[in-house]
Order: sequence, then C-alpha cells, then structure tokens
Amino acid sequence: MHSVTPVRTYVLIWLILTIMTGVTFWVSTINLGPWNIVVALGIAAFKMSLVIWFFMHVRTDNPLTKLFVFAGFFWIAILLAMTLGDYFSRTWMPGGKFW
Amino acid sequence: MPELPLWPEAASKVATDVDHLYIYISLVSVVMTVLIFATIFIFAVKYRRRSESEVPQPIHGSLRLEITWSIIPFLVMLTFFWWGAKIYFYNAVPPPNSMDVYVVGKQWMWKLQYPGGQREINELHVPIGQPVKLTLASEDVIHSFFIPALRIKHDVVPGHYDTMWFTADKPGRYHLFCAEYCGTEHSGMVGWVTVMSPADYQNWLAGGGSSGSMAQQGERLFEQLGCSGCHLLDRQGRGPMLRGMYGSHVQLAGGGTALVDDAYIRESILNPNAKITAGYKPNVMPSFQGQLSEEQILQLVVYVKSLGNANAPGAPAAASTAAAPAQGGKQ
Amino acid sequence: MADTHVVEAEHAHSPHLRHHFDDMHQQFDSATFGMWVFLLTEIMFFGGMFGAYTVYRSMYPDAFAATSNFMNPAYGAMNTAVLIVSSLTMALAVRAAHLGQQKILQIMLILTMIFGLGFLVIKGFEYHEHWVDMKVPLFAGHWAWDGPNAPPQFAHQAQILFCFYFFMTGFHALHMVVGLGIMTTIFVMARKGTFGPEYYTPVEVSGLYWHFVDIVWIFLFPLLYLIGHTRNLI
Amino acid sequence: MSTALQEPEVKETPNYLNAEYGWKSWLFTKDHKRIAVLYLISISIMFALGGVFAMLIRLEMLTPAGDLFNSDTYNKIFTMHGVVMVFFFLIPSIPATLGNFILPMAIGAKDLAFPRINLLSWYIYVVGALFALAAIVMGGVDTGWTFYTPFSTTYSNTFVITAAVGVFISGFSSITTGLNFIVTVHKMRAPGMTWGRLPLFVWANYATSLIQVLGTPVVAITLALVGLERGFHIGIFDPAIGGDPILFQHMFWFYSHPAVYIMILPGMGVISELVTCFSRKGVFGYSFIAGSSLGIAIIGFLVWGHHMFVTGMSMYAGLYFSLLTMLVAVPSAIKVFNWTATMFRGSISYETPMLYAFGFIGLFTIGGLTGLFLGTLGLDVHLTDTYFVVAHFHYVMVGGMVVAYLGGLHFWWPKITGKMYPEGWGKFSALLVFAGFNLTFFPQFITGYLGQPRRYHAYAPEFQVLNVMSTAGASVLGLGFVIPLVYLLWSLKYGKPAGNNPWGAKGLEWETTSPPPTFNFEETPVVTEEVYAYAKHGEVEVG
Repeated sequence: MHSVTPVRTYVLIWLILTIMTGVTFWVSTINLGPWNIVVALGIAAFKMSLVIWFFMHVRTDNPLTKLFVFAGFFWIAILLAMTLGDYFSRTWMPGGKFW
Repeated sequence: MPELPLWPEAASKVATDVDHLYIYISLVSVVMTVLIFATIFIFAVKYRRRSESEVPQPIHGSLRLEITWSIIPFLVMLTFFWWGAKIYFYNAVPPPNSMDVYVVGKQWMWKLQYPGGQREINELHVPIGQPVKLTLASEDVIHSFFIPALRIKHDVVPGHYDTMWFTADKPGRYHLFCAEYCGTEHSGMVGWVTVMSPADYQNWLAGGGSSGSMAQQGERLFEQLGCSGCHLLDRQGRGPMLRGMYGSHVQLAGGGTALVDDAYIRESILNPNAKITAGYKPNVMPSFQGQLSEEQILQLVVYVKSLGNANAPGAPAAASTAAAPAQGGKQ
Repeated sequence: MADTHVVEAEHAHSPHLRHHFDDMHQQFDSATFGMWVFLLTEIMFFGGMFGAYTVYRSMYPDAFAATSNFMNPAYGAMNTAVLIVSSLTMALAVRAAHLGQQKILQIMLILTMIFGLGFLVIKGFEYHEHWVDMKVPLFAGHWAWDGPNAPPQFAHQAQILFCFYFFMTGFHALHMVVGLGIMTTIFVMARKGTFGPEYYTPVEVSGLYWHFVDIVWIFLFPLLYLIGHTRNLI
Repeated sequence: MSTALQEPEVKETPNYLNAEYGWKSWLFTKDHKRIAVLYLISISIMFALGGVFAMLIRLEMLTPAGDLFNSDTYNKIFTMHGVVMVFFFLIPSIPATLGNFILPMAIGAKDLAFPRINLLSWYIYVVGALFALAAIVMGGVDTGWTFYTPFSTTYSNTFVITAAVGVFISGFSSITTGLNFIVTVHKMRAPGMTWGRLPLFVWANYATSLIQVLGTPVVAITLALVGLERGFHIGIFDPAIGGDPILFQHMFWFYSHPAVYIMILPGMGVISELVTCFSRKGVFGYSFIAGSSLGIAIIGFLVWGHHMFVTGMSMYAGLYFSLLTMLVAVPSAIKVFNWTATMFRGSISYETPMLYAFGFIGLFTIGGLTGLFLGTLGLDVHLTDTYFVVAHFHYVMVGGMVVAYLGGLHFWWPKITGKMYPEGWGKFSALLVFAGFNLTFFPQFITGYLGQPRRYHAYAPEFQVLNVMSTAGASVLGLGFVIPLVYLLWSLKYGKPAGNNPWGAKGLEWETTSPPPTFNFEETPVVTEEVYAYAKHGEVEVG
C-alpha cells in the first residue's frame, strides 16, 4: 500500500492548480492567435499531470499503473492523429503523376 | 442451362490492371494456402499418434524461422500495397480533357445529366476512348456508384461533391449498381452503363430531346430565382460578378481566400453566409437550402462554370448565350 | 518476470478479505488496478467525445470561436476552482482513512460532497442561463442564433458546438452525480468506522474516480469556454 | 482416456454444479464457472436466433427476384442477423463462456478478481440483449449492423434507437469482462505462474480484453451521438447543416475494426491449446504466438480506415491505412506458421477438437489472405461492399471464430460438465461444418468479384447458380450446428464420465476435478514446470 503523503504537499499542489486556473483564464484574454489553444491545452495537460501524479498517487504506484495511464492517452492520440490525418490531407490533390 | 459467369467483363484499362493485380494476389494466396494445407496434411499423416504412450521431443522454436516467415510475407504484401496504391492514385485524378457527367443519387434512383442538357435515369451513355469525369451528389443518404465492368466505385456522400473518372474502351452494356446500403429499395437502385463508339454516341446525343444545355437550364434557373438581380453579368452588383470567377481564388470577408470550385459554388447557394466575398455584406442573399434539388444546383454550378474560367486562356468566354458544346463544360 | 505473490496462510483473516484473494495486499492492488483499468475506458469514452469535438473544431474554427462567446468563462473558472478544492479534500480524505483519523475522514468526505454539489448547482445556474438565452438546440423552442455576437454565417455550426457543449458537460455532470452517490456510500461506511490503516481500499478507489472526473473538467474548461474569449470585440 | 478409469464413480465429488441448487443459486451466483454457463446458455439462444435470420437470408437469395420477403423485411432480416451475431454472439462468445470458465483455473486462481462485477456483466448483457430483442419484436431495424449515418439518424423509419441502446448497453458487459480479465491476469496468478508460463489461451484473452477496454467506449459514445441525433435532429452527423457522416464512420470503425480482433483473438488462443494438446508437444515459438496476440491487439487499432477507401477519405489517409493493414497481417501469419510447426514431429491424434483446429487453420488462412485483397487500395475499390467482403469476414468469423468456439467447447466440455460427448457424432458434425461452410461461402468470393453488391434483396440473374450453391451449403452448415446442440445436451445425462484429464492435456485446469469444485482447487496450486511440458508429463506416465 502507499506511503503517506504529507498534507503540505497536497496543499501545495492545490495551490499550484488554482494558480494555473487563473493563469489559463488570464492568458485567454491575450490574443496569441493560434497559440491560445496551445497554451490553454498545455496548462490543462500540466494540471492533469499534477492531479494524476500526486492526488492519484501514481508517483508512488507501480510501473504497471503508469503504463496503463500512458496507454489511455496514447490511444486517444491514435484516434485523433489518424482521424485528423484524413481531414487535413483531404484537400491536397496530387497535381499529376506520382509514380 | 442457366448462365454461370466466373469472371466479370473488363471494359477499361483500369479494369484490366485490377484484374492483373487480383490474379497476382490470388496466385500468391493459392501458393500460400496450398503450402500450409499440404504441410498440415503431411504432418497430420506422418506424425499421427502411433501408440498411446508415445511422447515426442519438444522443439521450442527458432528465431531464424520466425524472422524469415515474418519478413518474407511482409515484403510480398508490400508489393500488393504498392501496386494497389498505384491504381488508387491513378483513379483519383481525372485527366484535364475529361468529359463531365453529373450524377445525383436519390432514394432509389440515379439521375444523370449531361452538359448538353440530356438527362437520364439509371442509364449512363459514354463514348469509348474518352475520359469521363462523374461529379457525384446525393439528395439524401450515402449511396455508392459502382460499375463492376470498370472495377470502380465511389461513395456518394450527401453534403458535398465526390468525383470519379474512367475511360471505357470496350463497347457494351454493363451493370450499374448502388453499392452502399441506402434503404428499402437499395437493390432496385441499379441501372446500365452503355459504352458506345464515338459516332453512335453523337447520334445518341442528338436523338435525346433536350431543353437546352445544362448551362442554359442553369441560366434559366438563375433568372427565375432572381439571382441575376444582384449577380450582374457586366459589373459588380449587390453580389459579386460571377463572370470569369470560376477557378479563381476570392478574398473572403473574414480573411483568407477560397478557391471557387463546384463545392464552393454549391455552398454559396445553400449557405450564402458561410464564406462571404470581401466587400460584400452577409445576410443579403437568402439561402436556397431545401428549395433546390441537387440536380438544379448542379445546373447552376455548370452555368457559373460556363461564365468563364479564370485560369483558361481567353476567359471570360461568352458562353452564356452559345450552347455549350456537348463534350465539355470547360472549353 | 518473477511472480510477485507470496502466499502466506494468514491465520488472522481480516473480515474485509474476500475469499478468493490471498491477502489484503493483493485485494488492495487488484481493486486499485481495476479502477485504473476502468478509468482507461473512461478516458476512451471522453476521448471519443473530444475526438469528435476536435474534428468539428478543426473544420469550423471561426464558428467555434464565435460560439464560445456565449459561454460564461466566469462560471467555468469558478467551477474549475470548486472542483480542484474538492479534489484536495478528497485526497486528504484518503490520507485520513489511511492514517485511521476517523473524524478528519468524515469531515473531508462531507467537504468533498459539498464542493461536488456546489459544482452541480453552479452548472445548473449556467444551464438555466443558456435556457433563457435560447441556446439549447435540443429543443426547438429554445434555440435562437441572433444578435451582434452571432454572425449569421455560423448559425449551423454554432448549433453543433452547443450540442457538443451539452453532450460533454452533461456526461461530465452525470459522472459527478454518480460520484456523489459513491461519496454518500463511502461516508456511511466511514461513519460505521469501516476504514482504517489496514482497510481503506474503497476510499482510495473512489478517490481515483473523483480525481478523474476533475481531470475531465480541467480539459473541458479551456476547450469550451476559452477558445473565443479574445475575439469578443470583433 | 485412461485417466477416466482412475476416478471412482460411486459418489459424486462436490463440484460447482452440485454445490447449491435452485434458480436463485444460479441467478445470484458469483462463481465464474456458473456465470460462464449462464453466458453459454444466453449466447446459444442468440446464436440460434441469428442463425434463423441467416437461413432466411439464404432462402431469399435462392432466386434473383425478391420474391420471398418484401424488401423492407429482407433489410430487417440481414440487419438483425448482423446485430445479433456480432454484438450478442461473436463478441461475448469465447471470452464470456470458455474464457470465463477456464481463465481463472488456467492461472490457478480461485475466481476472477471481481466476481460481483462478473455477474453484473452477465446481467448487463441480458438487458442489452432484451433491448435488441425488443427492437426485433416491435418491428425490427433496417440500417445494417453498421448504423451508417445519415440513413440511421434521419431516413430509417425503424427502431434504431432501441437497437442502438441494446448495443450500447451490451458494450458495458464486454468492458466489464475485459476489465475483470486484465486485473485477474495481472494480480491473481498462482505462485510460479509467471508471464512466460501463461497458457496461450490466457494470453489471447488478455490481448482481447485490452481491445475491449480501449475500443468499446468509443463505439458507445458514437452510438450515443447517433441516438441523440436521431432523437433531436441537432446536426452532429447531418450534412445539411454542416455535420459530417464520414466522422461517424471513423468513430464507428475505430472500435469495430478492432472488434473483429475481439472476435478472432480468443479463437486463436483456443487453437493454440488444441494444437499443442493433440500433438502432445510443447508449442513451437511460444513467445512469438503470445507476442503476436499483443501485436494484433495494438496494430489492430491502426487500420480502421481500410473500411473507408471509397468514401472520399483523403487518399493519403488511404495510403497509411493500407500499409498498416499489410502490417497487421504479419502477426496472424506468424501464428499460422507456428501452429503448423508445432505439429512437426508431434504425436497427432484426431479427436473432434483437433478436427476443428485443422478446419480453423485452413479457413482462417483463406479468410486472412482475402483480407489482404481488401486492404489493397486499388483492388478494394472494386471489392468493397460486394459479396467478396461478405465471404471474407464469414471465413474469419465463422470459419475462424465459430469453428474455434466449437473446438474449444468440445475440448473443455468434459471439464465443464464432467461428461464426454459422443466422439463419432462429434467428428461427423465437424466434417459437416467444414464442408457446408466452404460450400456456402466460397462461391461468394466469385459473385463478389463479379460485382454482386451486398445487402441486395434482389440481384442480377447471372449470379443465381452461385447463390443456389451458397444456400445449399448453408443448409448443410446449419445441420452441422444443430447436431452438436443435440448431442451435447444428450451427453449431459448419458455421456460417459470424463475424468479429470481425458486428453492428457497440460494446464492447471486439467489438474482439478471435472467438474471443478466451487473454488477450483482444493489448495492453491504452485507451478513449478514450464508451460506445455508434455515430454516430462509423458515420462511420468510411461515410468
């Protein structure tokens, strides 16, 4: 079973999460063009990692759990990458002979 | 004695190519299958249990064998892939001198229109040796335009245009099927493709009673619907002038550009606000969603096309009054 | 790859040990791992929604940005904060259970439930606003797309985005409701003094679930509320 | 067979069947073996139902004209054949019955990790099946099992939502079974049962479970979107207002292509067991067979686009989906080669399960190779949505999966019931299945290449001869399925007692009594020998 994490760590993580929420909100009011979404998702991913790593105890969990957590996100990546691959390349018409 | 065909007719170069590919993969498969069947059979007989107490020596495996029978089949399969991809890409790009035919799939029939204005249901007539480009649209669900003798099919997805093309090289009458399940009378959504010599084809074209070319029908619609009140032919009106627009890139009001092609024209008719040309206001043009059939939209598209192609030399052409030649939407 | 289980015939079986497990350790491990596998399916469940959402967003970026202006980021941010606090109290509840601090465990569970409930209340206010605002495309009488912030060319796409909005936040809220049910059960069990250092598996496992629901919201917030925020003035 | 004699027959040993009596003891059981039996009964009912629909399809196909049913009825029949067979028979078939029964025993566990969730899984399945049956009784569904939009969301006038809810619900039974297996294999193995000693049947079910857990939620969400769209017409898949029907296909096939591996992988696991047992020899290339199961599970998620080559999908996407399709064939080929090599210098006997194994290898080889035809871009353009596709997936699903299921059922029948089935009848029906199957589906490769589209109520007259052959084969095949049903039921009462290990097979499930006691083993077994150590076992018997 897990070792006990000190209350201080939990509170610190909570503080960071709350601050990052504020940061997301603030960044969204600045126009960064296409980078807005990148920054927003980057911060979300960072927050998620903190929750998974500390609140969900993956930090002290065995490699098997880590592998399964990774697998989940990897499979979403497959779904997204291969579907969007279709959508983004649909309009590229080859100009002539390819072979 | 009922007929028992075992091989479909091949009426184009692509069909012959596909046949060759099919024969090649079949041969490889037969060799593989026979090898495996024979091995199993030989082993099953040779190593049959001869006494209840016999215990064979274990053989744990062989890395060399495993690698061999992974790599070699994969390399063979890569040849399938390469050959198949070659045909697929060839099928994807219609040559520039293609003759246009416009197809609308609708539960449960195919409606075809020729640039010269001829219209048919469940019949397609084409001359041999001439590349034919089909622009496919659907009124309702997904259909699929399938001509087995040409070894091609393409889904007809509602909401946008699909294209396919072929050059038939053998006169005859061939099946036309809907291959994507589309509801009750799916199996009734069949017809015939008639491939004829160019001379016969000209005769056939002349024989069909026609109320003007597709472009003329489009022009009539253009006036009936009141489009011509805003889209003037000689200057910019409340809407952009369409002459010479086809094939050009227009500046959009929201920034960016759009290529004026069949799909753009269709979208502009059905959802005019989607991509407003720079300098014009939204909400001026009403949507024609639900008021026009896909066939009529195609007629309008062909009409706009006939007003001149930005890329073609000598554009804009004065095609609005002259009947478009039977063979070409583009000149 | 050596086997990790050590079979020891424990003479003093814990009353919480189910018959088919060898020991409490194996039981705890199986339960937490099982929850992780379940969360894997949840990831794919929400992943499918995010995938469909992403495709439409990539098709209609401007429409989605414009639509996003009808979301109130203040609600979204407030709810994010509320959920993060509830995650903290949940983590502390698990810690208390592990240490056998019964009083703290119960307090933390109550707090978690209060914050969870708070989230749903805020969400309810927000849904109500959309209802009044005529931004509920599911019901014909409650959908309208007009006004200066509603560019007419996006009428159709906006409808799709709002559907995704209700679909995703709806499923998320459903998960919150289920989570509250679980928390109530855990609280009742905690009141009976079920949990202690040798047995706190249910608290740990429901904690994992609670945090996961929090994570989903962490992504929903920027994706639904913030994508068009800067374009307000166009 | 010799071991059967060792068992004194005077008094029934306590086992899972006689532990408790009464319907409550079954409906509230937490014993994985009883749940497996519950599943066995329910999927058999669904298989029979799907089989009836199949026969009706073949009867209609006897003549080119659509003269037996009207077209609406025909469309409903093939849709319900697909829905029932795919979602309510093939997907749960081996994992939920044989897997549920054997897997915990094969790794030396007393039960699955979560027995109550296992029971819940069956109840979820039943509720899902009831929804599907309700859809059938109320008037049927006519969308095809693929629920393609916008036909399913807007144009169909049938009970699409009811059927979709049934499939949605049954998906969760699949997920819970998969979850249970994964945790059980990771956490519940007996001492000494290392990953390198796991039976290949367990490896195959483990790989299957990964697909179930990762893929099923996506189809669930997709069907939820279909239901929402159909109920409220909000435009998610409606092209008229900017929705994209192709997106539905992406999401549907993201699950439904891997789902065919859910259906075939456990069958491959069964065959691995059968080939070693009836060759009385350790399997050739153990780690390659085990690894190829995982390989199929993973690469299987990367190929779904090959169902969409003619939909107007980007041709570049077509390229990578086609290439990866070629890649996924490699692990399947590895399995076939290793099974064949296992028989080399073995001691092969021809009991019914082994006959099914021979049949499987042959039919699956054909099914797999014809899959390559369909993965080849230019050729798929011609073949897709024709009878070639129908023939291909029936070679894999029936020739592969159902044959493996029957082989496994005969193999473990003595363990499940404690009784032997009649061997002569078993062999006879195995041959019937093989002959009938080939006669049914081989002609469809030819009609497919000729261009007969699938899901056609009436077809062009020149295809008739081949279709008549197909229908004739189907009746032989149907008989081949009915005979086992009769003699297996018969054997429950009249079958000879089987003994603990009638085949002289290796594996922990054969070390316990037949039928096994409630907690599988008197004492937790400790594994000390390698997997499939037939040689050692033999020495003991001889000595």
